[in-house]
This record gives sequence, C-alpha cells and structure tokens, in this order.
Amino acid sequence: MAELTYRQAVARGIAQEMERDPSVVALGEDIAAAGGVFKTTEGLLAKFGPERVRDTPISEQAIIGAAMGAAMTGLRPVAELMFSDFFGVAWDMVANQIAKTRYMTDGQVSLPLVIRTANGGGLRFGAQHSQSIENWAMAIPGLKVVAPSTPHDMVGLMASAIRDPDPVIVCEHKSLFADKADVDDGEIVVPLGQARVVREGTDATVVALAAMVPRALAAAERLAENGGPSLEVIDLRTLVPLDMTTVLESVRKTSRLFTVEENPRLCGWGAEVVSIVAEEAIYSLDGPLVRITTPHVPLAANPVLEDAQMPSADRIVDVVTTTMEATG
Amino acid sequence: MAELTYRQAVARGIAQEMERDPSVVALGEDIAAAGGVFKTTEGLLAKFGPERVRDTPISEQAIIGAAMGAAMTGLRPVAELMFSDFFGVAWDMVANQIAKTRYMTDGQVSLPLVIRTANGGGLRFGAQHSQSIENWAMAIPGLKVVAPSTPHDMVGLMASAIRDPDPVIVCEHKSLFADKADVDDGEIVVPLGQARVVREGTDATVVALAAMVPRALAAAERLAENGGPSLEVIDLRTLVPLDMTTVLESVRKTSRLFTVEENPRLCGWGAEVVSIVAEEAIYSLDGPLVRITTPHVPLAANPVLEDAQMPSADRIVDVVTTTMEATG
Amino acid sequence: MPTEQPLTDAGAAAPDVPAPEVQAAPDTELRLRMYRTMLECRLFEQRTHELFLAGLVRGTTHLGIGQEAVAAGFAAAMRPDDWTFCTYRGHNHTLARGTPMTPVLLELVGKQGALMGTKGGSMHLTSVEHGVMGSYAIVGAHLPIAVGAAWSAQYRKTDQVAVCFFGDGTTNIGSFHEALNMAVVWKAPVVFVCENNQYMEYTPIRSVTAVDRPAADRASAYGLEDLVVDGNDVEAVYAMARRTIARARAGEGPSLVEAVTYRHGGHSRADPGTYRPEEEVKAWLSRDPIPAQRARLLKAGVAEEDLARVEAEVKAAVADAEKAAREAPDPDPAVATTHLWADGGAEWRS
Amino acid sequence: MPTEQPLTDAGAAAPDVPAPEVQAAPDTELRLRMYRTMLECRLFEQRTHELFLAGLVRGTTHLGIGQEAVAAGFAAAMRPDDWTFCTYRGHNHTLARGTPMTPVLLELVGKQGALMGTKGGSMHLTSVEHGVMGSYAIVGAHLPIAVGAAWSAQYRKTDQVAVCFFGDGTTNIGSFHEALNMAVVWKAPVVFVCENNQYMEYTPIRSVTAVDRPAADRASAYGLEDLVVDGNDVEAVYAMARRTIARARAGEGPSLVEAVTYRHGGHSRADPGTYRPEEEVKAWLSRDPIPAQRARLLKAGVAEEDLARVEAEVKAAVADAEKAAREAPDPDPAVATTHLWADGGAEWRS
Ligand SMILES: Cc1ncc(C[n+]2csc(CCOP(=O)(O)OP(=O)(O)O)c2C)c(N)n1
Ligand SMILES: Cc1ncc(C[n+]2csc(CCOP(=O)(O)OP(=O)(O)O)c2C)c(N)n1
Ligand SMILES: [Mg+2]
Ligand SMILES: [Mg+2]
Repeated sequence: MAELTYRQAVARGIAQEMERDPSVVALGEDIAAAGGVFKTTEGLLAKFGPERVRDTPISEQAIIGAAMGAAMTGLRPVAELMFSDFFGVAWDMVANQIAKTRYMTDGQVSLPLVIRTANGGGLRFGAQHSQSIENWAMAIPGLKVVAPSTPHDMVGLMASAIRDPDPVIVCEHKSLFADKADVDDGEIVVPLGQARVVREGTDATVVALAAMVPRALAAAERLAENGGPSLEVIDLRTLVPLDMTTVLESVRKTSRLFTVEENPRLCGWGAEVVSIVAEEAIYSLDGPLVRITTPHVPLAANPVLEDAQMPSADRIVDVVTTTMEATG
Repeated sequence: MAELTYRQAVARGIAQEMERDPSVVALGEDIAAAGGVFKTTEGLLAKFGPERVRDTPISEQAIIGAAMGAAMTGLRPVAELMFSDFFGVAWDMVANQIAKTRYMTDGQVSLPLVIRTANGGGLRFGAQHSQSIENWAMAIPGLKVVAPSTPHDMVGLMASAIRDPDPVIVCEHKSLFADKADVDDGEIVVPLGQARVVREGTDATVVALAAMVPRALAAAERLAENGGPSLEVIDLRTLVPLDMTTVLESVRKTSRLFTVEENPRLCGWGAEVVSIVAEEAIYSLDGPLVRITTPHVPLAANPVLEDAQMPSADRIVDVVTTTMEATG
Repeated sequence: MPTEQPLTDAGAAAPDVPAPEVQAAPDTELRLRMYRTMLECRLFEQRTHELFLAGLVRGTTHLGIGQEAVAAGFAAAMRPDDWTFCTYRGHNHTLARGTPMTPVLLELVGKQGALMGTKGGSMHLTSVEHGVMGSYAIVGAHLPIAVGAAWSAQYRKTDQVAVCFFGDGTTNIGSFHEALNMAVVWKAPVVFVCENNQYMEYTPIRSVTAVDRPAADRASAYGLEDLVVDGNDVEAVYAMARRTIARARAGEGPSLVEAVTYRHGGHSRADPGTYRPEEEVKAWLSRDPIPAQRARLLKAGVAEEDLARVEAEVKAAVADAEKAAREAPDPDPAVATTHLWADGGAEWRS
Repeated sequence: MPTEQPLTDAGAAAPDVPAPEVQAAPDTELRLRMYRTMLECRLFEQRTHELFLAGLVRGTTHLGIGQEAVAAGFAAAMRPDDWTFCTYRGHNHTLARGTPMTPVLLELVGKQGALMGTKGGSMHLTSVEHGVMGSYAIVGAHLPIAVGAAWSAQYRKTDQVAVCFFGDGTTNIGSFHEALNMAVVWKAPVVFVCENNQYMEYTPIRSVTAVDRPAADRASAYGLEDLVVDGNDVEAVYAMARRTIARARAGEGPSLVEAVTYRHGGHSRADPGTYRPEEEVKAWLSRDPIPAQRARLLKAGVAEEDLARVEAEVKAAVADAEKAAREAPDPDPAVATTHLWADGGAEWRS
C-alpha cells in the first residue's frame, strides 16, 4: 500500500508493463529527459533507457505513424499526445490508419499500441488545450477507449491497455493529475470493459466518466444529506468496450437515468448510452432520460466561465432535483 | 425548369454565388483545370478564371488553413476536401482552428467559409474513401453541417452555406452524384436549419439524411403497398442547426421514432436526435426509440459486404415491422 | 526533364542516372528475373483493366502500367524479410514481392479466397507473409508508418529494411516532412522512393510544387544526398536500390530516391488522362521499360526462346488467376463484421 | 552557434548577420521607438509574471522575455494594415503592434474589459483592430492561415503583407512544409519568421532536427533564399524585416527568416528551465537585446534623460494597466455562451 497521485499512477502503469515485456516502448514530445510536461512519465528514461523511452520532434503524425509501424512489426508502443486536442493534427493516423488496418487486411496486421493523452478541462488552458475527445475516438470503429478516474484504475487500465492486442486510447484527465489515493503494491491489472458501481442507490442512476465521477459522487452525497433522491453512481471507466450490462441493470432497478458528460452537448457518449437505454429499457423508465453536459461551445480560459460551462456537483444536484420533482 | 444531376447541382450552386459575390473563391485539388475528380466543379474555371478557382497541391492542412486565413480577411472561400475521409489530415484546422476562433476572440474574427466534401459510401471505394463524417463535424461546437439529398436542395443549401457568416461543412453524397431531377431556373436558396417532411404518415416517424432519404422513402412506400404501418419520413437536411421542432412535432403525432444513419453505430446524429426525444417527448412515445445504422465497423470494398453494411430499404422495412409488431 | 532527354533505343534516359555500381551489376539470371517481374505486373494489370471493363473487377483501380521498373528493381534488391510500404497504386509492388496473382485478383474481383477477404480491395493490397505491409490510400500516411517499422527493426536488431514507395504529389503533404525528419534523426533503416510520374491525379506536379524535382530538391532539408534515378531503367533502379538498402542495413540511415517515370494510362479507372500533351505521352511510351529491358537482354546474349518462354509462363499464370477469379463464389456477407479486433470479431459491448 | 560567438558589449552576434541595407537604416526616432517597444514588452511581461505568482493571472503564460527584438524589429517595419500571426508566446507581438496594455492584461487576469472577453486567455491574444490576427496554440496551425490571408491581400490587390512568427520546434511539423510550399507556388505576400530560441518546450531543437538550422536549412526545399538574422539585435531584425516585407509587397513572394534568439525563462509558467546548461543561459543573458540597444542609443548620442523618460513612461503604462486589472470585476458567466456564431449567440437548434 502506497499513496500515489493519478499523475504518478500513469508512470507506474507504464513501468509495470515495460518491466514484464521488453517489446513495450514509449515515445512522445518531452517524455524522456523531461519526464513529460505533466510529469506523467517521470523516471521511465532512467529505468529503461533512451532506446525504449524516446523524445520526439513536434511531429504528431510521425509519432502516431511510427507507433503504428512499430506495432505492426513486433513492438508495443505507448505513444503520447501531450494534449488530447492534438489528436486533430494526427487524426488521419488514428481514425483512418490505426483504426481500420486490421479490418481492411482481414486480420493480417495486428496493432497492439496505446495512445495516451492529457484530456479534459478545468485547468484554465482555453479552447485548444481543454477538450474532451473521448467521443471522437468512440465514434471510430476499431479503437478502444479508456478514461480512468482514480490512481488505482489508472495503473490497472493502463496495464490492460498496453497488454491489449488492439489499439487503445487512454485519456488521462488533466484535472485529476494531483489527486492522491492509496494504491496496492505489486501488479495491478483492471480489465477493459467493466464499469464500476461507485455508489449504490435506489432512485436514479447517474453514469459518469473520469473527472465527472467525483462530481457525481459529491452530488449524490449532498442529495443524501438533504433527504433527496438516492443516486446510484456508475463510473463507466471504458467507453469501448462499453459495459451496458451494468448500466442497464442499474436503470432497470432505479428506472431513472442521468448521464454526466464533460464534452460538448452534441453526439457525446451520453447520447449513445441514453439511446441504448431508450431502445432496450424504455418500459422500465419512470421519466425522461437526461444528459448533463458542457454546453455546445468551446471551453473558455477564464475560471469563472469554465466553471460555469463544465458540469458541477451543484448543477447535477439541481438537474436531478428539478427533473425528479417535475416528473416524479 | 431543367433536369440537373446532383453532381451538376454542386457546380450550379457555387456558380450562382460566385456570380453575385466577387469575394467568393474556390480552391482544392484538381477542382479547376480538371473540373473536380467527381466533376462537381466543371465549368467554374472557364467562367470565373484562375484567380477565383484554384488548383492546389496535395496539402489539405494548407488548403483548409488558407481558406481560414482568406475568410478572416474578407474573402468567402469554398474549399474542397476531395473525399470526406481526408478531414483526418486537416482535422486540427477544422475542429481546433476554424470552429473555435470566433468564440475565442469574442467575435473579433469572422469565418464565412465553406468546406465541401464527397461523403458517404456505396461506391465500393473501401474504408478510407467511403466514410460518413457528418458526425465528426456535428460533435464540434462552431461548425454548421449540411447534407442535401436532392439536386434542388444541393443548389439551395450550397447557396445558403456560402452566404452564411459562419463555417459550414457541406457533405456531398458520392452515391447521389448521378441522381437526376428537374430543378427550377433562376436563383435557389434553401435556408439552413429546416428539415423537410418528404412523406406524411401517421404510425411512425422515420428521420433520415442524404443517401438514406430515398431508402427511407422506398421502405415507406413498400410498407404502404403491403398494408404495413404508415411512415412519416423526414429529411433532416442540416444537422447544425438541427430542426428538432419538425422532428418533435412529428413524433408527438406518430409516437414512434426510427432514425436511419449511414455512419457507424456509436455516437451518430441519430443518437443525438433519439436523446433529445427521450428527454423532451418521452411521455408521447408508444415504444422504443430505434436507430438503424451501419454496424460499428469500417465499410468494406466488396459490393456484397458494403450492401450488407449500409442500411437498405429492406432493412428499414424489417426493423420497422418487427419493432412495431413486438411492441405495438 | 526526361521528355527533353535523348531517347536511346534502350530507352535509358541519360543525364540523371548515377552509374550503376560495379558490385551491384546484376547477373543474367537476375536480369531475367527482373524482366519476368515487370512482365507479371504488366500483364496482370492489363488483364485487370479488361476485367474491369467487363464488369468483373469492381470499385476502383489505379494501374502502374509504365512504372514497373521501379517495383521490379527494388524488389530484386530486397531481402525476403524486408518490408514494402506502398500506395493505392500498389499492384506492381505487391506482385513484385512474390504475392501470388490469384488471391490478388480475387481481392480485386471481390470473391472468396481473396487476399484480404475482399474487405480492402485494390487500394489496400497487403500480404504480410510477403513483406507487403500495406497499400495506403490516404496520401502520405505510410511514410511515418514505414519509419516506425524501421525503428522496430533497429530496436529488435533484425537488420530488416523498410522501403516506402510514394508519388511526386505526396512530397507536398505534411507527413512527408515529418517522416523524413524523424527518420534521419533516428537513423532509421528506411528507403523513401518517390515515383515521380509527373502528375498528381490530373494536375501536373510542377504547377503546384515550389521546386523542379519534388523529392530530390527536398533532400538537403533533411541533410540527405540528392538521389535521382531513371525509373524506366530497371537495372539503374536495381543499382540505386542496392546502394540505398545497403546503407540502411549498415545502420547509416535513410535515403530519399526520386525515380523519374510515367504512368501510361490515367490516374484511375475513371480517368482517360486526356490532360496530358500527346507528344509527352508518345515520348514516354517509346521509353517503355519492358521492351527496353528485353532489347538489353537480347543484346546481352539471352536467347529469344528463353524470353519467349518467360512470356508464355507469365501469360499462363495470369490466365490461371483469371480462371480462378471467374469461378470463385461471392463472399459471405457475414465476413463484413469479422476481424475488427484481434479476437476475430467486432463486438463493442461487454 | 550564437553561444560560441564573440559577445560584443552591444551584444551583436557577428557571423550570421546580413549587413543591414543602407536604405533601411533607421533614424534616431525609429531606433528610440523600437527601444520603447522592447521595453513595453519586457516590463509588461515581468509584471505579468509577478501577478501570476500573486495569483492574479490565472491559467498559463508563455513569456517572450529575451525575444523582444524580433517583435519590435518587425513591428517597426510593418504597415498598420499588415497582419501579424503569432503563437501562444504572443504577448510581445500583440503589444508591438500597438494593442493597449490594459485590455491585454485584463485578458490575462480574466476580468471585464478584456481584449477577448476572457475567453481566449494568454495563449490566444487577438486584436484585429491592430492587425494582430491571432495567437495560435496548436503548433504550426497559423502558417497556412497566414498564407490564406496573404492570398486574400493578393486577390483583393490591397498590397498588405502577412508576417507569421513561430518557433524552431515548429519547423518539424507538417503544416510548416505545406504552408511554405503553397506560399511559394502562389507567390503569396507572407514573411515566415522562425524565432529560433534553441528549444521546443524542454527538448533542445538540435536533438530532434535533421539539420543544424531548423528554418534556414529548409529554405532551399522551397526555392527560397537562406536568411538568418541575429534575433537579439533589433536593428538587424528591422533591416531584415524591411527587406523581406518589401519583397512581399512588391509581389515577389514569400521569405523564410531564421532569427536566432533565446528565452530567458522557462517554456511556460510551469517550467523553471533547469534543463539548460548554466553557461548557455549566462551567455545569452549577457546578450540581452534591451541593454544592448540602450548602449547603442547612448553611443549614437541619445541623451540619458531621454532614455530615462521613455523608461518612466513605460513603467507608468504598466502600472496603469495593473491598476485597471486589480479593480476590474469578474466577467458575467453568461459570456460563456456568446459569439460562437456571427449572430452573437451559441444556439444549435432551430
Ligand atoms: C490526403 C489525401 N489527399 C488527396 C487524396 C486523393 N488522391 C489520391 S491519389 C492522388 C494523387 C497522388 O499523386 P502522387 O503522389 O503523385 O501519386 P500517383 O497517383 O501519381 O502515383 C490524390 C490527390 C488522397 N488519397 N489523400
Ligand atoms: C501540434 C502541437 N504539438 C505540441 C504542442 C505542445 N507545445 C506547445 S509549445 C511547444 C514547443 C514549441 O516549440 P517552438 O516551436 O520552438 O516554440 P517556442 O515555444 O520555443 O516559442 C510544444 C511542443 C502544441 N501546442 N501543438
Ligand atoms: Mg504522381
Ligand atoms: Mg523554440
């Protein structure tokens, strides 16, 4: 048992896998000598050397393309895109090449690679350094998508992502890097595709991801303290594979669903979860399916504005309360 | 009145606007001398000259970036991305620069530009030349998205897109290029954000887009002939702005909703439409909200496979019939 | 520029050609093999085009007719475990590495037994077993990917080399620049081969490029030697391939080669190629690499009947492939949802 | 490399500097103006950093302290209607074009009256009114955008020029290559200025670049002249700016300039910059462009009290801006959903 920050958990997860498998290599801008601009790869260069931990030029297409070429020829690259917004400059490599090549070649080409990225808002970095791109990836067949909310899950899901024979996008939430928690010693592996019920409840199901999980929990506690509805909070943890079994089971029990998404309004993972419930569990529902999201605008740099944009515990409490009252 | 192909309608729409506004210019690969690889810009070079109609190198970031720079300094560029899959190589320009700059500068910068692209499947081009990317664009705040299904709408929506003060993505569906229809002479302008009820019906609402519209109509006719349910078919025409007024009105009348999407399963525009209905009209519903989509895989090159992947009139008939019977 | 060059009967363009290195001079057996490879490409593609017109080949095709010498010359200099990365114009490169004609043609006609289960089609031919690591249809994408494969060889100390083929138009896209820079910085064992056939799709490369030689004039931006070869002279190509592959295998880093050539037909099946001046086309047709090599072999004392035998064998192989293509059944639609994931399936729910 | 160069007291680095052209030699008034501009940048940024440490400036900042001569030298050579495109390290360029300090500082502290309603923040400073067409925070994005603006000037025959500033690390990203090629092919009136401060974020540029001079050694790949200037000598920069802007305005096409300089601090507020060798930092601090220009002005006969007056005026301007920044109220959260669209709103439903 050791106290670990979410930031340190990233490096621990990568190191755990580099130790057991010499084919695991890491590349990205400033990840080696500097240990990463978010200090998420600290110590890897010292432990594994420059052959396995590589600093790159500012060439995202080459970083991701090189990871793909290395993966199809026997390595297990872990590539960093410093900020998830930079998927924009490498999107062809991710969406058109990496996601489609195994399928197009009828299984001839294997791409066991991981793309790690600092995702999400809350750090006042403005519209080009704060996006949540988990939806971009979820919409592309051939990509698996992971977004841990705790240091323990970060270690364990990073391990599974690196061991996975298919491409996995690991979203590391910027605003969680400083979070601390006790994490078991020894090897940790958390399988992909298993949501976690982080709080049991009876009146409504709240599905959240990454930085929205602690906010959903806070809202649930506050409602409980004030005799409000009892919320069951689910941390999806991975978007692909998507654990709808856990979500549907909970919704059939509570007959209410709220999703809490950081990404802009349209076409988010919440819309996908809601749509599946609306097709498969509509007769179990007592009321509308409600998505709580950032409005459909970019994130602003100013703290007052950004805090007003991203879903907060307060907003979750308000929306849940008004919805349950209006339609109870 | 003249018979026009959907392909010719593209050039007519652009020409109509270039004639009335000298600030409208066009650029892209092979669009000038060759008239476009899909022959959608035929005649523009002859009519408007090389200053206004420009062939470019294979440099999509520069094409879209140049369009942005020209738009912020007084021109109204109409840029072509030959295949919509190539948004991948220019995604930063589209999603991070063009979509966000007016917002980030608090309105200082205007970007009246259009990005036109050959979108969608059905031509046996395989996974990297057949994608439907309207969802990619819809998920990004700051982009308007248009996808016409007829030659008339292509002329009129292209005109509105070019006149619009904000960036508009115009999806030209590859499989519709050869479609013919009579189109009025003279200026045609179809406002953005107005869905069209293409067939009235009473038992269920079917919402479709672009190449899925004729398929939804065919399914509706077939069901009518066989005494099946009466379908109201809506052509969304634009995804942003999204005309939910028309959709909700129809659903409140029919109390059933099916969406027909060409794009892969997850996080499509259908999920957005379904989610809005599930929040705002749940008490008007008689049954599950059902999305008919391409499965969550890339499109295959082979005709047998591709036809099995994309929603067909047959599949729409089957899904509607079984759903209505099972839950009627 | 080639068209201004004196056209010898052997069709070898003078100026740009570096003297083939002595130790690289191919023996008769190898010269004959390269002739056979070019012929396989040519006859296979000609038949493919006929089958396309006959409606048997569907989708699109991008033929490399006229450019066979680049594929044959490099393939002859590669080790079986070396890697080829090429483009949608990849039939030649796929066959040149030894991929059998039948599964390739089955992929083009979209029948059972196809190289890739008919999912990829003409633009994405891949045969990992033969070192053909993919045909990429988004311009420029495969250059960084080839660098990654080369990095893997370097890291695993296998001394394999990646050879990456692309066109003149590809030199103006960003990934070209990123790949070249990273390859040099990492001293990756990769050879970049620009097949300069003078055109993008319909646009002449010179009209959209800041320099005359789209690849060679960029070499210095990466500290690389400026290398140009007559892409219609298979033996000159072979010599250049030997030299650059040897450099890569020796750990001395990447090379960038500009092979000057021409496609006889249009860009794709949809294109008659009418935008090209007649004299230009005529001049290049007269520099067809295949008759040129045949003439050279005869001059070198190879017997007419030996050449005739090779030609008959290649014709027969194409005929066999066509027979298989005509007889094979359509694929099972269920194939459409296989091999998205390593488990063979396409499930996204757990 | 600069650090190996003899450091004169005036700090002018010898080798790389092209002799300033005679007709471009600035008069005293202009030399004083450039000194003032550099001082405005320096004192504004120093205060900004203090306010950051005091918790008043939030988010992130990327200071250009040490690089002021590039901004001042170019701004002095630009016409009011010329365009500046710069990066997240854009405070200097924004102020150098005449944007008042107060709205800029209000943007950094995030208060009402801010240049961009506090939405953009430090990385995106834009003042269209002053020709500052944006600070771009995704490396390389603004190079093609600047080409588009230049194309617009060319098309509209306004003879405006776009000047695009970026860093050494930016020369390795694809959009750099695409923009340079297109600009040359289109003869666009744009000047590309690479501020080579020797580092990306924490990585030395030489460790990830195939050539020694990240910009200058790439010029020939676009048929451009190889231009290097001492980025710490404001008058040398001014001469280079005059020359390249005149060329662009005359319709002779783009230029690529490498201005050799150094940032005194770390990459961003989060970075102490400890990865840089002490002697290197010391050598560059001794080449500070501001004292160098001050010494040069004194030598040229400018009176000490005139310089002192300028310094007092700039200090006062910074103090005024700070006062405004401390007193201004927070923005109304409702601002967060304005100006997504031209109608001023953010509605996506109709
Ligand atoms: C990024 C991208 N842009 C555009 C295209 C469309 N396209 C396919 S081939 C081609 C021309 C490529 O020219 P070149 O690199 O010279 O190769 P060639 O076809 O001559 O072999 C173009 C523009 C594409 N496939 N990918
Ligand atoms: C496409 C992209 N990749 C990476 C980054 C992260 N990043 C921001 S600044 C920077 C270094 C840029 O170096 P340089 O171009 O030399 O400019 P400088 O910061 O030295 O002024 C990096 C890597 C980014 N913003 N965009
Ligand atoms: Mg070509
Ligand atoms: Mg730098």
